Amino acid sequence: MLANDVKITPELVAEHGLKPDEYQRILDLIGREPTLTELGIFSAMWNEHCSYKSSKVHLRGLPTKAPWVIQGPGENAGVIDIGDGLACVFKMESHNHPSYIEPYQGAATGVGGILRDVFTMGARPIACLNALSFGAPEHPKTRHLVSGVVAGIGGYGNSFGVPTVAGSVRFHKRYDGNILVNAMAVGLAETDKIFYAAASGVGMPIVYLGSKTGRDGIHGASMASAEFDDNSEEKRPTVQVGDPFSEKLLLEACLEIMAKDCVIAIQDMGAAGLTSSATEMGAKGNLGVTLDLDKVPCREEGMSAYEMMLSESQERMLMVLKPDKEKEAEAIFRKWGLDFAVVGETTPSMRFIVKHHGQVMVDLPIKELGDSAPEYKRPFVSLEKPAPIDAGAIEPPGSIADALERLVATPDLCSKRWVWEQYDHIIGGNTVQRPGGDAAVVRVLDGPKGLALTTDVTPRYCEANPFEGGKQAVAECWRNLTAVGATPLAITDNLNFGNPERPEIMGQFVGCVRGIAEACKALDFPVVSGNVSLYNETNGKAILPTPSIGGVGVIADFKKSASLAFKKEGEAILVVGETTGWLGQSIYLREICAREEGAPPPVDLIEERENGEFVRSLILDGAATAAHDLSDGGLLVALAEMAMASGIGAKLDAAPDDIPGHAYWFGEDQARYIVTVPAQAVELVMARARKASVLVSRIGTTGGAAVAIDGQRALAVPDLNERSEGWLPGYMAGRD
Amino acid sequence: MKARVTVTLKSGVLDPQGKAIEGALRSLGIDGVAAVRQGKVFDIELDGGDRAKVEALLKQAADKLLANTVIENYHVEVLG
Amino acid sequence: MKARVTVTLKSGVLDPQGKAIEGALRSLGIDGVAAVRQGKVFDIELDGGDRAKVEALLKQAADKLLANTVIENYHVEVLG
Amino acid sequence: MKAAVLVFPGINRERDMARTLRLTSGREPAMVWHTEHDLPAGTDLVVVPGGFSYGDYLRCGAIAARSPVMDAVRKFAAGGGLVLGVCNGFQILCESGLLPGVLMRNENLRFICRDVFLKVERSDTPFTRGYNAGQVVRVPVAHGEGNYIADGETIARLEGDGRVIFRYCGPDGMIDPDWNHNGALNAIAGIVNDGGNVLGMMPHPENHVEADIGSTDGRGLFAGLAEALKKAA
Ligand SMILES: Nc1ncnc2c1ncn2[C@@H]1O[C@H](COP(=O)(O)OP(=O)(O)O)[C@@H](O)[C@H]1O
Ligand SMILES: [Mg+2]
Repeated sequence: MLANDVKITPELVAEHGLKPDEYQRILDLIGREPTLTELGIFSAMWNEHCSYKSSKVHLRGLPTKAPWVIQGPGENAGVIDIGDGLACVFKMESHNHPSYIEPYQGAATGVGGILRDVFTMGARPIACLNALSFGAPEHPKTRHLVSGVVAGIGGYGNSFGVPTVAGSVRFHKRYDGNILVNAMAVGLAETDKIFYAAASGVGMPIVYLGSKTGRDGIHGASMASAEFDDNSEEKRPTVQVGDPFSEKLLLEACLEIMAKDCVIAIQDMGAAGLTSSATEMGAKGNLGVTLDLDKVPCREEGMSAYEMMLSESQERMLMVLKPDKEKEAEAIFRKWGLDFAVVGETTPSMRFIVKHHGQVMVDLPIKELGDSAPEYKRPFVSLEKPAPIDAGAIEPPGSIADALERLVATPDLCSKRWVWEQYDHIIGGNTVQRPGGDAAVVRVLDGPKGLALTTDVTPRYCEANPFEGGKQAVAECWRNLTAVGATPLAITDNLNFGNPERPEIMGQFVGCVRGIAEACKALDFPVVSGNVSLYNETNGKAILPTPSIGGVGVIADFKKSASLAFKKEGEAILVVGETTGWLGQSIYLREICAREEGAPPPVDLIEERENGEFVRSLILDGAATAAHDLSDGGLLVALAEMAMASGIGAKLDAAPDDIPGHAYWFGEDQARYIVTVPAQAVELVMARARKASVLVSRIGTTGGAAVAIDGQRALAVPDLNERSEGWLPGYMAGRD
Repeated sequence: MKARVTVTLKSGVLDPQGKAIEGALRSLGIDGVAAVRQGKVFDIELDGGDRAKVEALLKQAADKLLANTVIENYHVEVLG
Repeated sequence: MKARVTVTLKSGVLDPQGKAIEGALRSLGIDGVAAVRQGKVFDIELDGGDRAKVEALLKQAADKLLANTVIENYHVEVLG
Repeated sequence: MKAAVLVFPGINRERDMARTLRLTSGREPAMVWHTEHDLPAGTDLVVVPGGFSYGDYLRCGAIAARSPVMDAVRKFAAGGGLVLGVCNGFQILCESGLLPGVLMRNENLRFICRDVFLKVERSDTPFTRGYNAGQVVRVPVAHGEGNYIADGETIARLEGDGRVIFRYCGPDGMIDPDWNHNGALNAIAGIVNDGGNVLGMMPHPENHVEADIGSTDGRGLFAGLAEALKKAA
């Protein structure tokens, strides 16, 4: 019998983040008033975070298939075939709001959650990445948030034992009240040993594994989708605390019982904990599930059914085990010191039933719980796109050298060493290319294969033109993988936007998603997993649209991968791709002229592909000695980065006459790379470029101890390094 | 003037440290331990002798730095 | 039965954490802080009610595990 | 070389260590679970690897130091057996009393992962025979608590007896506070016990044994050990 102890009032419904029409949908679905626990379950399952109700219709437009895709979106993580019987399992996820409220624990549990998504599928995590967006440096909270988030990401990953090999950090005032913490995890598995969430078989034991359940993060999933206001600091107790030690044990125990063939289905308890994991296992397997909450290992006394069903305590898993292997699995979990309890079973009824103290607290149709979640075609408008800016109309700097000196020490372009030195980026003994380059390269097992990994997006482009910005984010990700010599295979996306109930925000979302889809199609670069984070607003002010793209590529021999550091003096410096001097939305315009204006650089996807394939072929056959893609800051910033990474300078020809100097050096035209080749190979490379119809021009020669443009003041490489390395540590130490 | 600020986890907040120590004590054969929660103490020496002022100062220090009030409580004790 | 074990660094042992907190307090504008030393507290719940026995047990726990007696002192307090 | 690598819950560099031992000695080490009371027969090298045993939750290495297997290691060391502790392994050896001193939080209170330079102080130990005295090697560190501290008397004894084996230094071998990333006393990166058969060090030589992954500067330690043990056998 259902214990309907609490009267469901409109206030209670609203407190659960459910709109009146959504509540009506519940009533229509179950034909009676829900119990409080049921209401909690609906609120967790139907919030934006779990149901994707505003985004679903648009996400359907993303390409998700390719011959190498084993599992696209819909499982805990995406899976691609990387050859030799191996699969790469990866996903990115946001922990934005929790990280704003409690930066250390918020970021740490974000890492813990995404690692769990990956090893739930049977993969051993081999790398982590992160994409971080903070408010303006001068905002009073920024320093504290940077410090806590970075320590939290390191604190979890370092202890868990996975190298954090790449990421991105940006600062912009539009993130002042709503930072973004996007964490990505990458794992390896054998292609025929991937584990999924769908249960099968009636009467199978459902087993609870890992840490005990406490009152952590109740309403956490709802919080992650609720717009912030000035009272948000009051919501603090819903923050979860991460326990990387337990998660490491959980990883080892899970991989051990998977290897012993004990597991039918597995699902981690992430957002909406026990509720979403249990219903997903049942619904995906076309089975009902009955849970007995008296069996759930609890950390605190007197927890109600409501609390247990909505708890977001970390480091927990739900599994359906093969009945004859239950004892064996239990012994493995006990050995690792983890809780193990049979808490329920699969049933033929297609109902989700939860009992507590002998009473039925929940009795709901299991499929409809997820499938009938509301789905919105929210109205959207596209704002008028800014017109391109004529580079000639933008004031030149005092001198090109002055501008470069300033640019390398700006928050977005400076070295992020202060960040990534707090991450163990070498554990595993497979990190071929460490943070600081275009993409990290991680050896696969004992080689020779390597994986290239990166995260990218340029939010200011997305704001100015969502479609072009979406395209550009994918193209830049593809370009970064290409610049180390890898063949890009697939992406995960983490779509961070404001309130979708506002048509102009929805317009940003739709535009970016369409742009992403277009680029993914053109580059054969499907989306295999992802995450949507909406309502990133404070007091009605939205963040910059920030669709973070996490990319994975493969290189047959990791030893052939290229890095951006100049290798030798006297080598020719070549630019691949066309330079027109596009200054609209550039970093130059923002940092030197204090203007955020104009159209962002358009991406020609055909050119992108041709130029990339050309660069990759130069790298793989050993012709290119160094390679770097061009992005924020354009040509001269990229050259400075190559010089700083090596200590070798560059002698550069003056800008061509037909482009203003500052537009030539700092413009952000897309689809471009710099490569170096031995001087005697230039002819040959040029001939190859002509044959491939790729535009290549020689712009200078490596050598000396300075970056020196003909006719301009030379900048000593050590000075550039000092500026680039100095800003972040100085800022964090409070010297600003 | 000497003072002690004690910072403890709010009840209900997971304490992975305490949990691990609990287990270690048991496996060392120390019986009867039902639960362990770990906290911090800060022993602080201060110049100046106004008790009330020092107490106010330390509350401020605890709020701003010594405790993470999202998950921790603190207690200030001026020892004189 | 409840007890608290407090573990503090022996005087003379360098305390980088305390030193850093000292600096941080100063830069927060909290004046008059002469020195900070950081320690730990363990709040322990025990089964069984013999005070003397519990105290002996906790001394053993501190000696064996909770404190590194090379650098740390401890203090056991049974709260009943 | 018959190496035994200890495995505690929360340890996470045991695979890196096992691979390096295999690469440098040609032999697969035995992985020994913390609840074991005995080391595998014929063990001639015990390695306590890096990681976060028990989450490093009480003090780094404290809980692991009290595991059953550590009694066996103490016995093994007392009989002159070679013991190598790296990072968390060093912390565990200090906590278990096999080495003096403690490892405190890094001076800047942050975790630090980077390549550092080490000066090899002596080459006449089984651990460093693969190097020359005074040689500078580049190996990575990855720790939050590697700041070595001991009382004055202990430090005097360590220095007097030449038991400081590795020191943080600049690329040119100069000992300089700027190159002492964690603030360790006397820039101490690694020490041996008074018998010279137990070495603890914070850096990770096991992560620098391949030319294409970092460098090969860590190889000397393992190659030297393998040779010392071959000679002894
Ligand atoms: N949060 C971070 N974690 C790890 N590595 C980071 C992080 N932020 C930046 N990096 C590293 O710094 C380098 C520069 O970052 P970025 O400017 O975003 O590169 P790109 O423009 O080539 O994508 C990259 O190697 C990146 O991996
Ligand atoms: Mg790049």
